[in-house]
Amino acid sequence: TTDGASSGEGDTASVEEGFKVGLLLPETKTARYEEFDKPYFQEGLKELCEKCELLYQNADQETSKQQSQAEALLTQGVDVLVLDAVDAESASGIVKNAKSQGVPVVAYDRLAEGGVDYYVSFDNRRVGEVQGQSLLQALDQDGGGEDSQIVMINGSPTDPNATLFKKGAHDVLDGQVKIAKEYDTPEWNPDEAQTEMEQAITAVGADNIDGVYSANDGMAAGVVAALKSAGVDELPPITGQDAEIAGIQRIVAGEQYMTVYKAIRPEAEVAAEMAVAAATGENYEGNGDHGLTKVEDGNGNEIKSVLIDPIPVTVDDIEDTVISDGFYTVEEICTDRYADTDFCKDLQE
Amino acid sequence: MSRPVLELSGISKSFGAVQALNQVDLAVDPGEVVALLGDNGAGKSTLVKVIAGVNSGDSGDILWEGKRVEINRPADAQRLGIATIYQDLALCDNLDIVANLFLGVEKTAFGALDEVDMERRATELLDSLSVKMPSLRVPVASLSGGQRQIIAIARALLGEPKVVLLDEPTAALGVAQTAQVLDLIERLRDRGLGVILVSHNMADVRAVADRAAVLRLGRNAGDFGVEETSYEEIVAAITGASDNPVSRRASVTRTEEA
Amino acid sequence: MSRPVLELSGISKSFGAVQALNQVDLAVDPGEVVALLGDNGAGKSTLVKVIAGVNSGDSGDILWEGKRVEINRPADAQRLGIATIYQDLALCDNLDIVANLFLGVEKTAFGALDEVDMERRATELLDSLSVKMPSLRVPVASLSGGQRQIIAIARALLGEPKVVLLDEPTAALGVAQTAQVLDLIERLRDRGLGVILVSHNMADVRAVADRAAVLRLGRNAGDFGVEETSYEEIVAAITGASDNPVSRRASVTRTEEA
Amino acid sequence: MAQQTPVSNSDETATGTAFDRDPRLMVTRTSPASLLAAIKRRIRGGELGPLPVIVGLILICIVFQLMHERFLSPQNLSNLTVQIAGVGLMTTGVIMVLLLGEIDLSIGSVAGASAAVLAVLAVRVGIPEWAAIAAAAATGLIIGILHGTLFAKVGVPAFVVTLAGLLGWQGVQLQLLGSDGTINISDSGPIAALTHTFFVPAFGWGIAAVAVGAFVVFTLFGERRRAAAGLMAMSPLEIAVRSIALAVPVFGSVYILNQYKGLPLALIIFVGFVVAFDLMLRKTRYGRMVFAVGGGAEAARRAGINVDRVRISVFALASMLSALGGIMLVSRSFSASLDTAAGEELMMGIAAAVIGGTSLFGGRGNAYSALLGGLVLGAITSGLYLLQMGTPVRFMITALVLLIAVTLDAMSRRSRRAHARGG
Amino acid sequence: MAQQTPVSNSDETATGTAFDRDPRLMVTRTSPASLLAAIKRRIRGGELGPLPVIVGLILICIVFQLMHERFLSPQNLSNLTVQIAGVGLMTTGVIMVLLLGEIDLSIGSVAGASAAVLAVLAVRVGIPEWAAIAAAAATGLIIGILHGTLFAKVGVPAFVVTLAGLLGWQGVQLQLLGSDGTINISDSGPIAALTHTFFVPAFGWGIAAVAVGAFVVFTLFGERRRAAAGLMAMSPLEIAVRSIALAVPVFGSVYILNQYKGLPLALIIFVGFVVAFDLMLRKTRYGRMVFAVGGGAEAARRAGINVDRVRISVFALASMLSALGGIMLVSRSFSASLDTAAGEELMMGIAAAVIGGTSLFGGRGNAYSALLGGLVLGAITSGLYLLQMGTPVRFMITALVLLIAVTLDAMSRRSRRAHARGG
Ligand SMILES: Nc1ncnc2c1ncn2[C@@H]1O[C@H](COP(=O)(O)OP(=O)(O)OP(=O)(O)O)[C@@H](O)[C@H]1O
Ligand SMILES: Nc1ncnc2c1ncn2[C@@H]1O[C@H](COP(=O)(O)OP(=O)(O)OP(=O)(O)O)[C@@H](O)[C@H]1O
Ligand SMILES: [Mg+2]
Ligand SMILES: [Mg+2]
Repeated sequence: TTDGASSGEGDTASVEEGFKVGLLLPETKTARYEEFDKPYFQEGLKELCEKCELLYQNADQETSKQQSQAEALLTQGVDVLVLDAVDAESASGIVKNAKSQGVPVVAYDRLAEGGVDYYVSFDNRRVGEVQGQSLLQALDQDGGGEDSQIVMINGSPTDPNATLFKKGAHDVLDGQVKIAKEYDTPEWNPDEAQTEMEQAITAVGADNIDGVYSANDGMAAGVVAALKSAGVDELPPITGQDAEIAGIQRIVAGEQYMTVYKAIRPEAEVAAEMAVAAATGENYEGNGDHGLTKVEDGNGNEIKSVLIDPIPVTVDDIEDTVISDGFYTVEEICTDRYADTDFCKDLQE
Repeated sequence: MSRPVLELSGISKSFGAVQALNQVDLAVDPGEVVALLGDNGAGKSTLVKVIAGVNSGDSGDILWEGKRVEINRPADAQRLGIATIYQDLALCDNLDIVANLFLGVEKTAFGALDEVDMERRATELLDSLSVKMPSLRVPVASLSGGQRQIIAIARALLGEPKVVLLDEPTAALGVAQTAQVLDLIERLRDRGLGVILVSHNMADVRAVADRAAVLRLGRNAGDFGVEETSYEEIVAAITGASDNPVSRRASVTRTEEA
Repeated sequence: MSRPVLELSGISKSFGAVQALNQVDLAVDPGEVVALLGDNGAGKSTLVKVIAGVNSGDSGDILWEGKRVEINRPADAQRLGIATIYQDLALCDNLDIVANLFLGVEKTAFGALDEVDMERRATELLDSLSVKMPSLRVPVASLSGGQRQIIAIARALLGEPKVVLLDEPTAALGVAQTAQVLDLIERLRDRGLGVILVSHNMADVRAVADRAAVLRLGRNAGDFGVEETSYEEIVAAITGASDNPVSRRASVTRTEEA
Repeated sequence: MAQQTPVSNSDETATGTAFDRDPRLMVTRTSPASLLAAIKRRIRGGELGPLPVIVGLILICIVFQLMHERFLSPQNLSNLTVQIAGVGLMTTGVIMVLLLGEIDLSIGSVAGASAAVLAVLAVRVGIPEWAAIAAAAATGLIIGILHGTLFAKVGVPAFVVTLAGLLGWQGVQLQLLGSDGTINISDSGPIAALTHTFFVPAFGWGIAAVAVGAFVVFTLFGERRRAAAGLMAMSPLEIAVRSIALAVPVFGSVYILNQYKGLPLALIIFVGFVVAFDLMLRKTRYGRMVFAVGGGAEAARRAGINVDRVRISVFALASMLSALGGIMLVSRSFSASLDTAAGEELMMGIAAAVIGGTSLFGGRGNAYSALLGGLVLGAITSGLYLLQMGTPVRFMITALVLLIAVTLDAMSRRSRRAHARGG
Repeated sequence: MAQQTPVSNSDETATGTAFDRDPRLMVTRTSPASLLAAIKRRIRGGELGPLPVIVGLILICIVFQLMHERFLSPQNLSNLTVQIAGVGLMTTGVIMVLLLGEIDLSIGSVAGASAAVLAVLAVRVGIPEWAAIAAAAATGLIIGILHGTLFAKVGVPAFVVTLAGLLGWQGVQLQLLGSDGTINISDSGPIAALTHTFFVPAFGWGIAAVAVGAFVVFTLFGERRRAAAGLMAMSPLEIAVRSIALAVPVFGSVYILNQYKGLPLALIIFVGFVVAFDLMLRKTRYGRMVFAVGGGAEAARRAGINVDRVRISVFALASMLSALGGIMLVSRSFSASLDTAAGEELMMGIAAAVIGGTSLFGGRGNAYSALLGGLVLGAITSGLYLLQMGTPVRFMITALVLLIAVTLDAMSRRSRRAHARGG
């Protein structure tokens, strides 16, 4: 390297002088990254290291773009890279490039290969399990058993995480219920999900569907619309994920049964801690709430990891989770349309 | 002498490095047929397009019935009363004959196109030009060169123009159709219209034109009364030399020609 | 009499509902200029395109030097030695003059185009046709109608054809260029080539053609020796009636014509 | 029913007038035999019109019905008509642009951006829903005027303008929906009503009767006038055949849809736009100008047509229709999201136009392509989902159908194309 | 350096021979003054060639350098040249298709499918990497032949063929990579070497010297021959000016790149292909045929050119170049995944061609567009990443630059377009 005042072949940075942290997030289509991950990470970083500078890029779900962004960050001389890989395996190129320049890498949310230093995430397979368990619970309440029929609307066939959610859900659901129809939805597209659901209803009959597994909240919107259009007044339990505001509102209105809330703040904070530790050459040993485990990546490297449990949210849990965490305020949820739901009436009294 | 209905003075036009027109003057009176002559590439079509508003000139004045006018678009020329038949025919290949004839001046009834009326009028018009068309409803792309030319001629006569510009109208026409078009030009003249006729066919020019304006390499190169001037003189003005391929050929083949 | 170099018999061709050619026969000897005459839409260009391989006929035989041949693509005709000048000129508008002239028969040296040689030969060729071009390196899109026509004519003469088909080659040409082309046709005939000339200009036809074959509505309508036949007879064959616009016009304007 | 272009009327008017017509052309059409002969000639000449697509559609339906017994159930057909309405409106817009010989790559992004405007205004700002609908449509219109102006006045190729639009308006969509990502709309307001209203059976029958009746009356009247003017007119036999060819599918659809929830408002809106655009294209001066500009812009200019204005208006209409399509998508799913119209909509919209028979090279096509092409693609999607086929399979089958449809069209037109220009 | 089409040589040969030239045209070019005059006339006449793009590129670099001091650092420029190589090869292919007056929408999917073939063969099947590279390139070639045949022989519009390809080959990519989605390749084999090899300084200097030397020698020799044949030739002054105009950027780049890791192999491959295709297009019969078919397919056919063969070969080359682009993408990221080349690559490839000055309407353009357009887009992307702009902003700025580039081009060409056809 030629001009690399702060970029560090070996020389460790210090919290006192501050240093540069690069954050690479994968996409903009899901609300969480720009809305929560980035600001939470930034807050976490500021707390640990006031003088540190955050450099941030978002790759729009394209691996080659992420690679270019990583190169740009390295050119700017970051001292540590926090990488939420678009594609965990392809990311090994980025990791190797960073390592060759002496920059440590923290894998965020997805375990990038190539030997990263730390990894923090939710357990994605666990997300599918949580969704499946909630759905089973709801079905039991409705008195269904092994002869309950459900429809599964999975995420994008090109998204590796979607595969994990799907696997997790199948682990729980297989054998417990009958899966009448199952679809992979290109690009997680809600309109597509709606058409899939409509066709499932036509094929199976609306009355014969006791529950719907929807991999995220966006597609759950399509599922709800399809059921309503088919004239179903008593909606069967429908799952979701991400705790989107629109999803929470549907739960409040009784249209969707649950969503999965991934407490992003702790994840981001842990990532910030890991990043500071890696940049300053210290050893991260976990914090009080979240213990350190080891996870093996695709190449057989043992990575020091923190795995955070995803939390299922039904109408009963909203107050204790998303609202108490400051994820959403009551006002944001209880807009005019939802003001006369039981949930909102209770809270606003 | 009557006042010219159209008068051009000092028209220049260049395309990149080529000066296609250089200070050209031209006038046409009502009831007069002016032949615009010149070698290939002399600038005749360019001049016609400047008058018709297809290209506007770089400099120079256009006087219409004595008043200065700006012609920047074909619609401007049409509004003044200039009808033009272009050398490259300018038909819409995908439309049928009727649609091409009435393009831009469609007849309507209650807001909708009045196909019946248009088809009737098209039939009348083409009948008067003695050309055989397979059907009025075929796309003009499938017509022969001469058939296309006749449509273009018929098109220009639909309105009530005061000046008609004809850029080699008979080039693709058969003998019968040529005779019809020459008749037509005479009828236009008799109705008091000004006509500018571009043609390479001296026989046609001598048959209908009153005056011949010659362009050479983009400049005026003479203005002759057709009656008073001999064939050789005009050819010499066009080619710029009295010793030219035409005279050479004529002297060789004089005996052979009928 | 020498054996015809090209002989057509019973050629038919229809486009959808239009029977453009119906059992047409035609023959041309080496060293003979055959004029192909007919009204607009008579099927002349269609016949030329059938011979040139642009469209193939629906039925009928083509004999080349006495042997039956199939002409399905333009390349087939070229291989036989048929050079064609089309009425719609068929130039590539984006290429320059030299590139158009040598299209398909480019000169190469060591695998690369030999621009120097091509440009030199193009210069020579165009010099002999007395037309002024702005430059040999402008795209032909910017040329005048006559300039384009000359390029197309020059193109066809580059190879060593045995039969040349000319579809209204002089329609857009000035008097000097027309004279040159007529000279050229005579030179071709003198070199022993067969020439088929489509033209509406009776003066040109009478000047260079030996024989005139007439088409009417897609059928043969007579074959005349040009020397022995009067202008009126040929026109009557073309239009299908002795009372036609040409004769009517002639009788009215006889006194006016020079 | 559908006519390819203003010229395809061909034989109707070919003989029987005083016009000096080519004696080589023999066409009469007054007896059943001559009618058949004319149809045969058309088929041989490659002028098949919408026939291959209709046959294809029927085949597709038969195949899927054999594979899944619910495919032709009233419920599925009812869903199908609502599913295709949104993209169908976008296709109608694309057809206008294709007729000009241009392409619009921005339809998806424009639909998405307009959907975002709709949701933000109706929910976040809280203006009445009908006003939000109007504002979203106006957004499309303004975007289209912008595209058209850049293309017509500045001279940027339409491909580039709309490629830039594809990027730019998606940016706007992201920006507007911003952090939430998805906005739910009321499931009982005017927006939702667009795709969730179904009419009582009587109303459906009434609309069908009016439509068919209007066709018969206008055709009879028009042909009477032709005959009076001494022009070749359709025989009563032919009018009867055409009327029946229209009446059967119209009354048939109403009958089937009435068995489920009734005629969907979404279908009426979609078909209404298609019919309106068809009449506009074939029967008005404006439509004639669109075809003229598509067939030869320079020729149209020389005929005194304001080519720039035609181009701008066509892009404006196209983007407005995209916006309407976006509104229908929002209505169907009760929500506007970052994904609204961001996926296959662009590709499917263009593919539907092409399958329906609209040329990519300008000046040839018709508004009915939107309906026919939309039905073909909708039927495929619907059937494959019933059969639970995966995405790769669906992509490949869609690609295949697209190819087959266009290959048929290309081959039937082969002879005509080869020697396009006479002379 | 870059020449628009075979015609843009215009004035070089305008006077000075025996040819009976139009006296209205006054061009000489032997003194510095007349050289300047000729340049001025070109600018006024709108024949700017690559000048606006080059000026634009320089402006972009200046702006970004002012906003971020590392923009022009050797490290960033080195990264930039490697980043653009993959899409650049795809652009080179698109340019060939655009010259034909057609479009290829499948380049991204073909690159993706070939990348999948590469990875599957090299890793799962385990054949040697160089053989896998050859197989992947062959895959592209075969796909292109298929596309070309459907287009040329069957007559399906290229837009539709490649739209179907866009869908279909993506399906193949999904199928091949299967459920795992990603295959990592070795980071030390021949595939990885393609983008991770850098040459020692001396080698870079050597290559630059050879390139510039060859240009000077061939130009001198060619002009000597022209003069000998009595044709207008470039003056020694002009040859000198042109040589310097080539030498400065070539030696400059080598100097800068040598300060980081040295000349990247990826850049040599990319520039090598561009130069080879440029020579092929301008100097061989095949290239002339491509231009002819693009300018008027019917005219080319009548001239005896086998139009079908030209079309098929162009589509084959284009898909092969796409496959090579895909290989470079795999090499850069050490892996083939489901989204290799599935994103903006298609759009950026076409946009680069257009920005570089290749027309969308056929018959006008040059291979250097790939380099120039790629550099412009690459510089913008790289700069915006350095400045950490968000996605919406990046989309909008890219759209804007695309528009500006093409607007400039359109406006400068305005007068020429308006009356395209003389007569
Ligand atoms: N659009 C254009 N771009 C560049 N040059 C042009 C253009 N149009 C015409 N020219 C040039 O201007 C000159 C005059 O052309 P014009 O078409 O007016 O000739 P013309 O007198 O009509 O010839 P012809 O009798 O052959 O039709 C020619 O040298 C031609 O090359
Ligand atoms: N591609 C085509 N499709 C349909 N009809 C065609 C086609 N080409 C020619 N025709 C028809 O065939 C007939 C003969 O046309 P052709 O071009 O051969 O006439 P021509 O004798 O060359 O006339 P002209 O002297 O006007 O050039 C015309 O009625 C024309 O409409
Ligand atoms: Mg002219
Ligand atoms: Mg002809």
